[in-house]
Amino acid sequence: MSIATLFEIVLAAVVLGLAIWTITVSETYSAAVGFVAYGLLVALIWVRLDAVDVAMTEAAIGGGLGGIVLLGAAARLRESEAMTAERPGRVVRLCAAALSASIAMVLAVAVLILPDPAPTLAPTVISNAGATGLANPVTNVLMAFRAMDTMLEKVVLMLAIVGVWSLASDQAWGGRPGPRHEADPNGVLAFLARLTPPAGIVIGIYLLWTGADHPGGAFQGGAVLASMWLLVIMAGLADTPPVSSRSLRLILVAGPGVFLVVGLGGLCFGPAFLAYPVAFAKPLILGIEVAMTLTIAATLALLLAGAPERSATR
Amino acid sequence: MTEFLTGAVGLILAILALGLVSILRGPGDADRMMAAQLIGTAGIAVLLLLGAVTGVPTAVDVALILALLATFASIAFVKKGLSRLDTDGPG
Amino acid sequence: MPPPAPTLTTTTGSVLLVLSIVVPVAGVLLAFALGDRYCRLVVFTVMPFGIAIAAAILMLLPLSEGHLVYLLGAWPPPLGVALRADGLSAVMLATVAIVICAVAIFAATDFRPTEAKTRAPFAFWILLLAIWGALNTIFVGGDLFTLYVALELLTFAAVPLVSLDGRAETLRSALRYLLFALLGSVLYLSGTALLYGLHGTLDILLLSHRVSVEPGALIAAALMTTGLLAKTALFPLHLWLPPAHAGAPAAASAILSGLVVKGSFFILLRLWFDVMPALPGFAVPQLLAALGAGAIVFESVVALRQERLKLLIAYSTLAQIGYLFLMFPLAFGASGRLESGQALAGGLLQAISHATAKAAMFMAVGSIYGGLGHDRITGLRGVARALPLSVLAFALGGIALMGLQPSGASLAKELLLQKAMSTGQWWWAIVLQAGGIFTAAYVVLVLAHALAPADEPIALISPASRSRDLAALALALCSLSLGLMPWEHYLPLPHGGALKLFDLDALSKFLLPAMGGATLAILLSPWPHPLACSAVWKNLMRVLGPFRRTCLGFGGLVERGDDALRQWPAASISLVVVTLLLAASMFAANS
Amino acid sequence: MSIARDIMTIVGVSAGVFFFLAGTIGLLRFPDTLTRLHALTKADNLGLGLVVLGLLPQAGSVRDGLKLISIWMFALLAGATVSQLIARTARQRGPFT
Amino acid sequence: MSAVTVFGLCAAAAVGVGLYGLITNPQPLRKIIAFNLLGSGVFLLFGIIGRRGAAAGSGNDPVPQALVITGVVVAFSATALAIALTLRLFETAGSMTLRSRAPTGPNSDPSAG
Repeated sequence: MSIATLFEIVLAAVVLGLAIWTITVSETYSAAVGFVAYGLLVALIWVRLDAVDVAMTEAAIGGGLGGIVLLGAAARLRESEAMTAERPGRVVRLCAAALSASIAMVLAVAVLILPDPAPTLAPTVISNAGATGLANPVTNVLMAFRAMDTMLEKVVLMLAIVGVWSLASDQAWGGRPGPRHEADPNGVLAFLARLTPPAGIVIGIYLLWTGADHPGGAFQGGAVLASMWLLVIMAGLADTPPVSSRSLRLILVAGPGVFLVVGLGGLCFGPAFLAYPVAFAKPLILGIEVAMTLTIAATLALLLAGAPERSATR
Repeated sequence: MTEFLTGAVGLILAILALGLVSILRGPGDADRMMAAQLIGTAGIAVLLLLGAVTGVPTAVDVALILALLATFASIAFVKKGLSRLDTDGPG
Repeated sequence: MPPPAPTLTTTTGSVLLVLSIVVPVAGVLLAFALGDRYCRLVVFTVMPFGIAIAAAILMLLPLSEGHLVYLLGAWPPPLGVALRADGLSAVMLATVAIVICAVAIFAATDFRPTEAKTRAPFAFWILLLAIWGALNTIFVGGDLFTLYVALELLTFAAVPLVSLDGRAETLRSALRYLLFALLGSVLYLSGTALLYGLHGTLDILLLSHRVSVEPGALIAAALMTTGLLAKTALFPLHLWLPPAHAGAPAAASAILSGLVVKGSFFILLRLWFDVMPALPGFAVPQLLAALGAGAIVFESVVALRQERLKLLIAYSTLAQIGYLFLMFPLAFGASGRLESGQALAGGLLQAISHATAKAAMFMAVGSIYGGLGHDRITGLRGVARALPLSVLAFALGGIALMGLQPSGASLAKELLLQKAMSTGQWWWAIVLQAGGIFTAAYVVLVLAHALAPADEPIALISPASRSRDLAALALALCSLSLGLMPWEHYLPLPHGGALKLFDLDALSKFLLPAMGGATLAILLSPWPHPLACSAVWKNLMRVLGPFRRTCLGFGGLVERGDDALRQWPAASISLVVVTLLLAASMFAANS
Repeated sequence: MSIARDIMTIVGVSAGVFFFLAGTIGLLRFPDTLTRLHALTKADNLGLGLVVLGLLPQAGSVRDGLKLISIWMFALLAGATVSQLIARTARQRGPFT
Repeated sequence: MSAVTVFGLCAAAAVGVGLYGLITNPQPLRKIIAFNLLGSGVFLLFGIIGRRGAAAGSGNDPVPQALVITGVVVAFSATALAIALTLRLFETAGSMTLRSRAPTGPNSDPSAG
């Protein structure tokens, strides 16, 4: 057994151990902490699998922001834990364990007996990269070859916002999401919230820019920007915008909107919907990505902030 | 060289796991809040070494994200912990 | 050696497929950006375009040999994503356009944005458009992952509709719906992962040429099928549907019950009839239909025991979802494959009839609820006089589902029965008939209560709205006349086998289930019957009394069993069991 | 030249691993939250710094090197402030929670 | 044992663990966490498959990578929506159970008429 394999086994064991701990621990708050740790560590597996784009996404969105939204909810719901429903009985648990194990086994078998050599689209993707002028194959797939999925997924994000907002009470509609954060303006948190965002914004833009040719892109950049915005909000230096704000709405639809317009441009002036003329492919895609980054940053941050709770004037 | 670095990665990972066990066991929230800190240092070290081992230079960019998000997570931990102290009821 | 890949090119006029997705999506974006006040306006602007596109696709399809293909970004699969439409997609597109428009007209007054109330209208209109876009994507999507994204889009649009009024009860059902649907989509996604690992593409057409009987494909099929079953709410994976559909506002219920469950069902059809028709073997179709039969029996009995009208209809939706699955064994041909023939046509027709009729019925019940302030069956006396149009819409929708010619349901039932006889699977013929009788039972039950004269005229909370009733009525009439449409251009129907209309035979085919249904309604509904005071009833009860008590006991037992199955652990365990069963039976069939 | 670089890497990374180990032993052995926090943040940040130092000779370009250093600086900054916040939380709760 | 084998088993196990949690945990929040674990297991599955398809200088087939990125974003939106629902449910109902006790209201055995 090589030392690399040993490392992989350790990594897999740590991640799995965290997963099991997250599921079995009695306190929800601890489970959420465990999940954040799990999400950040899974990124290591993705790096090991040579999928750096996914590693960034998983660290930023899956573990990072996803974990934090769970954590916030766990903190808010902590008091309710005592009165929650009873756990299912031992028979049900055993039954569930056996069945889950068999599903896991079936999946493991299915993965292990996949054919060799494995089918792949990597050569096709790379040989067609010239059509977009971008060197990052993942960005090419996301923005050109499977652009439809990406566009629809932006609409999914927007619908999630609509869904979350629709949970507001009628009085709070149009108001600001989430609780108002108060913090000592001279405290450590405010200090950090003044110091980190400049660096974070540079990193976010860097990720977007480098995404053209290296791992990175709109999702990862947007997630970093979102976390910076939330940091400022949590430190009490800024407030969440009211959801009725027109400019906010425009930012939230900018990404899919620009995508759609460029796609229709391809339909009118080019060969097909979502086709980019070779000469303008790179600027067009970057333009879409810039709009998308803004939209993603705003969307992710607002999804974390939750439903409108306070009227806009306060 | 590669073997040495891989070994170091494995070692730090094992240390990280050990640290996580101790942190997650508790007893208080403050202990659990350290988890993101631990990952923010040891996890980044693993990533940087991994980048050097596998020749994936962009692993450094992942480390960058990890550093930012781990900080953010820590702050969220603390903030949520504090907010529960300040207010008695939920929300 | 796999057969050569089919050539893939964009066909003329197929840009309509793009538009069918882009127009609603653009509407969503526009409505969101313009804000609360203009949402409704945007919807009514988009509507005519949507209908025109669906109609154009319907007209274009026969001219282009029944297939439209559009390569997005001009990238051919497997690299790119293709949109494809066949007859099935075209008729579904048209159905959705019609139902959405009827619902929009129905909801126009309920969800009028006013100064005091903008939240619910804002969400409703955007989500309505989103559902339209998602369904259209599902019908024309040619790639399993695009279908996944569309399915998620559908779920994300449907869940907030459930909890639009913000009551704790509806929030709870929305959350349950969301969690179970997510479980389903993860299973579906794991199946697509395996398929990609096996064949390096997720394009439906390419996969259909590459998929062969191999363990990985069988496992993928089992996982994906179960995921879709969970989203379609096939018994016993139905825990989320009754509270979600019964708690939503009437317009939303119509959409959820009529259209949303058909989305995942349609993907299931794509999966089994297009991607892997050779995989299931004999056992899987039988298993699916057995679950369907379970749904028909269990949920119909439970439906007849409901006191609230909306819940009754929600449960009967479950029974009718089960009915849709009866086509699988009937489509299983002698060649050992699922054949896109008469059975598929029958199943799809049933889905369309159900979509239109159920939406109409939910809308009618919504009007009744709005008028009376409640929807208890026992309090329906005299409502036929107070709200004649609503009751008429309900009755017509119900009669269409019961299978009075020329309704779509009657044609569908005829097709499926013929197929059951020709393939010698008489047991499914029995289930088909039972399904018809159960449908008749609940329609008759409701009508008996609604048509009973009231002791005193009932006071309506709010006056009946003409436009709302007309929308429901139009949809019901649409369902009732579906049998007259020229289906042979779109669905694989046997030529020359068109049904004779309005003969004596057809009438008896309608009346017999109706009588059976009336009997069942008397035997299984525990609520005081409107005729309970009359002498006839007393005489009847003298004969039937002990028998009815037994039946009621049985019904109570079934309801308790159903209640147990609808608990979360039980339902999720059944989900895993169904997955394993499907996989095992496929392995058994193909080993 | 390359041997010198490798030696520097080996020394740096080994020292880094040592400090990580020390920090974790502190985590396991120290009795209360504040001392554990102290062990974690100080030792681990030092360990990370040493690892970065060790990796610097392996960096392909000046830009990569600068990136490495900036990551460490960032981790230091974050660690210093965040640990103070955590400590404050721990103290507010009282020593026993 | 290669990376694909080790992480393939890990992915399958994560799916199993997540599934178990989703079935047995009564609290919605725990179900959401379990769903995320389950999802990340499935995404890893894609990663394994992409890793097997490494070719042409790309260490991991870019198509599954792109699918996973899309999937991660969708899963995150789902998480956010589910959590917003949970919080709102808690605010309105004050209880956190998903058990539906007879959505009809009074549904006890009515006397036969």
